[in-house]
Amino acid sequence: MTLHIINQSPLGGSALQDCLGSFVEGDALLLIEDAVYAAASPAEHKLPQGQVFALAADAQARGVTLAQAVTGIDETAWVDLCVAHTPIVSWFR
Amino acid sequence: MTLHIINQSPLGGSALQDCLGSFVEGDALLLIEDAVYAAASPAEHKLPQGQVFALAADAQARGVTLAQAVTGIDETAWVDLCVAHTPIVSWFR
Amino acid sequence: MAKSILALCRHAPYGNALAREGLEAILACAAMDQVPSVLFSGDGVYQLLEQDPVAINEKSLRRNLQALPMFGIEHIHVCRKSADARGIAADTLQLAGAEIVLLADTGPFIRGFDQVLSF
Amino acid sequence: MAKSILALCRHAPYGNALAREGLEAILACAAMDQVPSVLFSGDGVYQLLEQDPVAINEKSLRRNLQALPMFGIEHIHVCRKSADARGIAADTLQLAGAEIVLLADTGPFIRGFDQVLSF
Amino acid sequence: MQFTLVVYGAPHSSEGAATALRFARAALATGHSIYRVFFYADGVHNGSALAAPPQDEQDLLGQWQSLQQSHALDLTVCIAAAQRRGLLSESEANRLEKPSANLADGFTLAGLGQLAEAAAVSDRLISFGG
Amino acid sequence: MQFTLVVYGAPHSSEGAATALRFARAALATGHSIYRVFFYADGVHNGSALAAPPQDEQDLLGQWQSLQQSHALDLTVCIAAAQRRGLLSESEANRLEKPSANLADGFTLAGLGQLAEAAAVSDRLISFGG
Repeated sequence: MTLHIINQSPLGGSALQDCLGSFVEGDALLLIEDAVYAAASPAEHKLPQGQVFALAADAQARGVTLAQAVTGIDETAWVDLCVAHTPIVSWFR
Repeated sequence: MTLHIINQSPLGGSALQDCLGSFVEGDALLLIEDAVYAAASPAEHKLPQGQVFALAADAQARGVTLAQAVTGIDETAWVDLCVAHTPIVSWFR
Repeated sequence: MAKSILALCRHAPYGNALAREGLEAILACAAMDQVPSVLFSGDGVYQLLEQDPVAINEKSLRRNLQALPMFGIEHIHVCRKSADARGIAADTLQLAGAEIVLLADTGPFIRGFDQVLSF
Repeated sequence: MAKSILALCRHAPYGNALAREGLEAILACAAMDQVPSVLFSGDGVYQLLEQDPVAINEKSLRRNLQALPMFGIEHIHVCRKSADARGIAADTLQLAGAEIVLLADTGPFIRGFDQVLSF
Repeated sequence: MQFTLVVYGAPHSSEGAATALRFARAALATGHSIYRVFFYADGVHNGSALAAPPQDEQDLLGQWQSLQQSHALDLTVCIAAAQRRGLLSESEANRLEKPSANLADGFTLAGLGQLAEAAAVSDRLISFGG
Repeated sequence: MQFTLVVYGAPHSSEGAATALRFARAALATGHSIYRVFFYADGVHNGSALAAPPQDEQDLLGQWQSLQQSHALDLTVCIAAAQRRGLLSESEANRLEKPSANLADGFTLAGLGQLAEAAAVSDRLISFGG
């Protein structure tokens, strides 16, 4: 099952929308860098239910409060996610 | 009257949408680089009526056929547009 | 006569350098007595949120923002549509020493300037 | 056993270097006998259009694309939704020596690979 | 009319620098003048003396330098943006105790004040995104 | 598990390089190994010996070099992407007749084959966008 990683803000570019078009149930979604803005309102951005993560450090840096449906993780948990998933797809710029 | 210059593809980023939100009747719109993809279907991308230009070289490079509502121009005509307008606003990335 | 200058800030902080380098350019203009007006639009409105970037080893860009009033920039213009689209309530936007001016229509505002610096 | 590799190409040609450098990486992988599968998605589908970049002093990226079959990449996968959204008719997409495979759903396809290179 | 060009894009990374060159040539060819080209953000890499693109790709550095020589163009690179990105003149390299310098001939390092001043006095300012 | 990291972002331009460093440290701290860090596109600027960020900004070059030394990290910079962008080793500078070199200690220039090989043999490949 795929781990999708997005680093672009939800309205600033197409990365999130492109990713959601390739998301399959059972995949995991990780929001990093500017993508954490989507983690404040997952329903509005049509994020999948469950298996949605965000880097806590990136959210904290930007003053973003994670919605309950999004699991905040640190870098170690990110490594674990990578171990548990294959392939890992980055959606950027 | 403002000259708005956009260089980002219509679906790849928010530059075109952001620009259209600041467009006032009488302003001019110039599509350059990846933004010329919008010039193939101006209605679909909600481009204004009239005063819409595209750099012909950039469109030709990408195999984009300009719709009739879009005026293809060369770099010299671009300079003229800049002389005729103020301010000049670039919407990029 | 010197031209009037608008700085248009459209990018979120930290993800790339444009937000930081935009604020630095604005402060430099102001320090040179070419005080620009400033408009936050698109993802640029995210620059106005509270920030705590210690965990990503960055300096807070809010600091640079807070310096604007000291350089004579006392009005911070914000595109209301951009804030609304990002779920940012207008009354949560505050900057000590500055007045937040929400613009319903940025087009006529932009037209009033001679030069626009985009960041 | 060597991992299976997918190259995911999401960016338009010429505006930035990712399209060009993506194709170069794909050719390099293929030359090393790590022949990747290739998927054009998002703005990446624009790479498949005819191009004539002489006027902007660039080399045509179609040339690099046309080299793919010679390196054993005989199937070019294209996200159908992306092509549709950009008004690109599927039957206009052609590449000599290669078969254009339109994917209605890219997610299960991506899942089939061990590694994904994003460009 | 006097133009100032602000370049945000690095050569061979985004198209902005090449587009700026096309615009600059057209402006000069039609009798306008260019007050300054200001390289900011990733645009500072336009001033690298070390860029070595393949033979069949355009030589943007050579194009800037040739315009600079024929029209006494003011090519100013923002010194703060350049330091962060590793673009240094001889004197900056010495001052910062770095092993070498890479600022190309024809380009000058200067502060952001040069952008402010150019915006204030030029007839038109146009930005080329990265 | 063996990871390969592909870095597309230049330091101080986009956040990708800093994020890659955070990931690399976490992976190494939890007992995984890093087969290779491959710097591609604008990511090649991570290997610049001349970057001089302000004192109060993080020193990404120093962080890469320190990880390299403590874990014998393979920091490979794509030679073709580097040449276009003006990042040269001593021998490349000589060969291309350029006035100086700027590749930092700890980084190696190599071809795209090193990316292909790393993708083929690593357990996981993860890309950090620019």
